[in-house]
Amino acid sequence: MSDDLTRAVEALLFAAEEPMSAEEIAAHLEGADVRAALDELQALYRPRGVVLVERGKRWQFQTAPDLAHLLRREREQARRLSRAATEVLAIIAYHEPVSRAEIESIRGVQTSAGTLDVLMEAGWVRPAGRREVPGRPVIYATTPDFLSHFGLTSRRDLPGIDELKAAGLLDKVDDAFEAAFARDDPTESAEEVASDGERP
Amino acid sequence: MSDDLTRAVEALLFAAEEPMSAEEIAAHLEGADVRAALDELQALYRPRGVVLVERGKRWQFQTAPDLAHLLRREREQARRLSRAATEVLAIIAYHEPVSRAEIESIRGVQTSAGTLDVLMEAGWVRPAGRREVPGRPVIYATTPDFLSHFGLTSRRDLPGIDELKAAGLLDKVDDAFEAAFARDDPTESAEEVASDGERP
Amino acid sequence: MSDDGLMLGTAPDAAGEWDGPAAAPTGEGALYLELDGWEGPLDLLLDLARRQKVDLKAISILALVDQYIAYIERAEALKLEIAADYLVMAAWLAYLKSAMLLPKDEQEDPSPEELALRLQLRLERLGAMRDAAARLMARDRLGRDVFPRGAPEGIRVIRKSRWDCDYFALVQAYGTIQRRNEPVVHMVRERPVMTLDSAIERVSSMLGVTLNWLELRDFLPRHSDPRLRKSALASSFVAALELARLGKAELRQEDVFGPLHLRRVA
Repeated sequence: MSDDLTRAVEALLFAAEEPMSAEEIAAHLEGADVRAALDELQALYRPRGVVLVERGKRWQFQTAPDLAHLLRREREQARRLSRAATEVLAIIAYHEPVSRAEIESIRGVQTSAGTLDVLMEAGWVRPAGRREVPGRPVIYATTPDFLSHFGLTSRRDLPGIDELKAAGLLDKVDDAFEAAFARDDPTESAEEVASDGERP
Repeated sequence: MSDDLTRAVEALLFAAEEPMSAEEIAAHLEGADVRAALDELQALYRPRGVVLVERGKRWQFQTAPDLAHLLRREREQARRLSRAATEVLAIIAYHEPVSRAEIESIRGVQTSAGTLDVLMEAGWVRPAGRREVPGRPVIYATTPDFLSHFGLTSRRDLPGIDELKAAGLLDKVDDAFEAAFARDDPTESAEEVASDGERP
Repeated sequence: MSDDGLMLGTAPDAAGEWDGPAAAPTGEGALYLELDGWEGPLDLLLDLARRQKVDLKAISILALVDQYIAYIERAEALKLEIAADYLVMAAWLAYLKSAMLLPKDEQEDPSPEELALRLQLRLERLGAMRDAAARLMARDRLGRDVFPRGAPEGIRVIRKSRWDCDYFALVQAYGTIQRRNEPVVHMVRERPVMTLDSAIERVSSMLGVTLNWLELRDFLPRHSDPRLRKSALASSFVAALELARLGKAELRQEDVFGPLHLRRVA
């Protein structure tokens, strides 16, 4: 089966301590084009106990999900995230990049600094610059490790993101309000709706 | 291909932090007989970039031996030899074989161990036995690589003291300064310049 | 932000707690004791809305308001301490309800329909994120459900130095050492100089010959060692200044850096 390049890519990914991008793999193989080898390996391993997955453009071998019950280490049960932290993580993942004020406006409560710290400490969330609006608030986004941890190839893989987007549930309330109110009440004049949106 | 047991053994060995014996593997799999699965996996991986090996009755995946070099990539970086190292190299070249104490007495300053290491790493200097004096110090000599790097057929090609003198490389600093200064002053007579050069 | 009265939360969430508040109970009776189980009024409203078992789009805001207010009243009756933001929300909802019950032409701006819609939109969004979080957490997670290689060999990049040195640098280094090692002898060379005393003597005797102006350079010894001439020029200049100070000579210079003339004071 495998030619030398495929074997080499396989060996590198097995040996790597971190997921590797195609570019990183190629850098170890004198710039060879490794795309075909990655595809071949992925197909080869698909039915196996170990599978090759792509997470945020980085590739890694990991055990097959259906074998989780055999491998789960009871004592090493990952610390459970608080409900606040899981919600904040979901909001960042589905809306990124997003400021703390925007997170709070969705949740309806203040977010303590500790919640974001917990997510950043886990390596799933990072500051991603500042929003260029008054006050220049810090905005947050997810990391490649977030994709790895939750088994996502990319953010497009987030569960239900397409449906949420289609339903407008990732739009701001103000935007959704304007759209919905204008639609529901055709007698309302455009000016009035617009002024609603601007109320302080 | 693989049945569930083989896949489970594969995943277990992949995720294991240490090599596992057949008994340990079986203990994770409700005492199943894993011998056949191990044989199957070993045969399956034999031509691959990763192989399953048994060492002292313990099983583990490892990179195929012929690909091990991929895991140790060397990156060369050109670095200029320090002045101290250049001096030590010159002393060894002119005086070999020579001990560290002798090098230091010629240089008039202590030589750090790192300096000799650098020269040996460069492949220009090698230990050449010990001097049969109290303490039996290691003595150093140059290598054939040294000659080829500097374009020398033999050490005799190195310029002698007289040649160094003729090239002005042995001039005292203040003499050289006087000579340069005198040249700048055209009123100075030729005789005087010449006589300056010879003054002890 | 709080234009619709929903950003009322002042109590921070249960940060840092890995085992956060237990999931809200579903039994009616348990509701009384679980006020701390919600993360603010919006959270409680969402929970109440979900009990209506209809799509949040079709929720009855009026019924929701009644449920919320009834819940808060029951909690007050039990003398539970209720955080201020829950009470503010209750007051806002009571206002919303009264506005919704008013005839349409007496309604203020914004209309209660608008406020209700905003509330419904917010609940929908919070609900969507809550569901998304649950689905996210239920995925096959690395280190819990799927595992990376337990003992990867690791990939190392070994940095190797290629040392560089050229022939000239090598030979020059040896020259430097040799030069450094030569015995150091300090010698003060004898230089041809004219001392100040002899210059004063020389200048005054020459001035004695005439009363005319003489240029300073005329006082210098002719055809001598150029280094002696340099020294004599310096000494003669200082001698001229000294004689002028003693009132024995006067100095004249026509322009800057021009020739310096002197003559005897008669």
